[in-house]
Amino acid sequence: MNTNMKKYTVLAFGIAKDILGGRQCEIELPGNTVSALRTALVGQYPALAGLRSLLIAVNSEYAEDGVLLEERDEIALIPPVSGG
Amino acid sequence: MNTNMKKYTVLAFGIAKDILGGRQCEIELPGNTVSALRTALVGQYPALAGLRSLLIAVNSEYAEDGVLLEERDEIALIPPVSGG
Amino acid sequence: MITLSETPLDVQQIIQAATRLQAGAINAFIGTVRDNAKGKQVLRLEYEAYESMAVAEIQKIVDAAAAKWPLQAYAISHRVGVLEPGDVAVVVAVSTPHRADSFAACQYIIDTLKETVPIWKKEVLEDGEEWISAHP
Amino acid sequence: MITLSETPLDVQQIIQAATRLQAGAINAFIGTVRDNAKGKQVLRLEYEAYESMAVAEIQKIVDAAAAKWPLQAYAISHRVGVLEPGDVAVVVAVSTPHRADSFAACQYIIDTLKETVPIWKKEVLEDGEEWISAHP
Repeated sequence: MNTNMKKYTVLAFGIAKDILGGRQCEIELPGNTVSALRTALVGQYPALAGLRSLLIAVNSEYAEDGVLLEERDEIALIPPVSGG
Repeated sequence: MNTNMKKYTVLAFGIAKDILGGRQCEIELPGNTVSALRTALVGQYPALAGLRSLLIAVNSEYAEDGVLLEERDEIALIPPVSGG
Repeated sequence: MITLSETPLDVQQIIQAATRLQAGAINAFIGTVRDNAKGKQVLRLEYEAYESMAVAEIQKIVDAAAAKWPLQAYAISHRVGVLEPGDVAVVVAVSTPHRADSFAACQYIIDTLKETVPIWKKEVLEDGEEWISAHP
Repeated sequence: MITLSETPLDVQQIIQAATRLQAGAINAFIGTVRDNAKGKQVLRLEYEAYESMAVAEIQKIVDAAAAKWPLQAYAISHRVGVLEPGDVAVVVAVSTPHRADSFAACQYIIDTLKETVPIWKKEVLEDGEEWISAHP
């Protein structure tokens, strides 16, 4: 195992939950940015690439690509919202 | 009495009721148009001239100045409305 | 449903009357009596209507709204009589398939109601009373 | 008041929560489940929320609205879980001193809620199901 790999827990909702096969998954990646996480997730679950948008929230806030992740963060995959 | 005089019953609401001193009054005038009625009413109750507007409804419809009145019409004085 | 009422308005019932299964959006405007006006305390409002004409004029407004927006249903009720702060004076509720239309139609109806419908309001403040909008 | 609810929304209570004596105007938007979509019969909608974030995002929308309009009070409730045609999915109620602001603020809140708040809706029709807006 690459010593730079970090393990993140990712919550998934809506269609992302269906694509990941569950409300929560763990993913290891050689990086610690939001964009690295998104790339890894889309690599592992190609159907995510077909969504109209795919945002990532860190600790309940929408996070830009450059935001740095900590292993203890609450990370969530936010597919296109459709409330109301 | 002028044989051309006609007698109309006029309903009054809001501030017009206060000015006329009642919900209903009778007025005789030598004419049969809405404008003749308004002129006669303002002559008899000068405070009506101080209102922001003074419309006349005939049989529950707003009536233009030229509309002809019949003695049996339901005529109403409509001061500025303020519902809601 | 268009009504003038001498008794308190039931907001829930009026909204219910404007609800339809095929309409996804309901907008409701509720006008209440404020406890203050012109920096003074409001004691009460007295509403008076030329009732038959008022209902007919509201119907005209609804018909005009139905020509502009896909109204599925509507319910409009206005109080008459003596109202105190907190009382509901008017409720306009409309339903349309989609939400932007519900806002536009409801706002059109209440805005036009206040301009054309023969209803009058006397405001009784702590230091005097006035028929609203009567004078320039 | 901002709530997500697994039980039916009480429209009257939500509107009441947005009512203030000093506010003369209340606007309420009520989104209900339509019985039809794309020409098909709707069997049910399934709403799911990222609850902690959804409440925080709605609060941000309300704060932005309060900076634009003189909001006296607000109440926003959204259902989660399984809803059937006719059920109320969302209620947004706001009060302001005057009416134009109540329409503008309420419409801003529901429009923005639908764009930014992490709530998802799966539509189950007679012939299939779909997460709404998921795909281009």
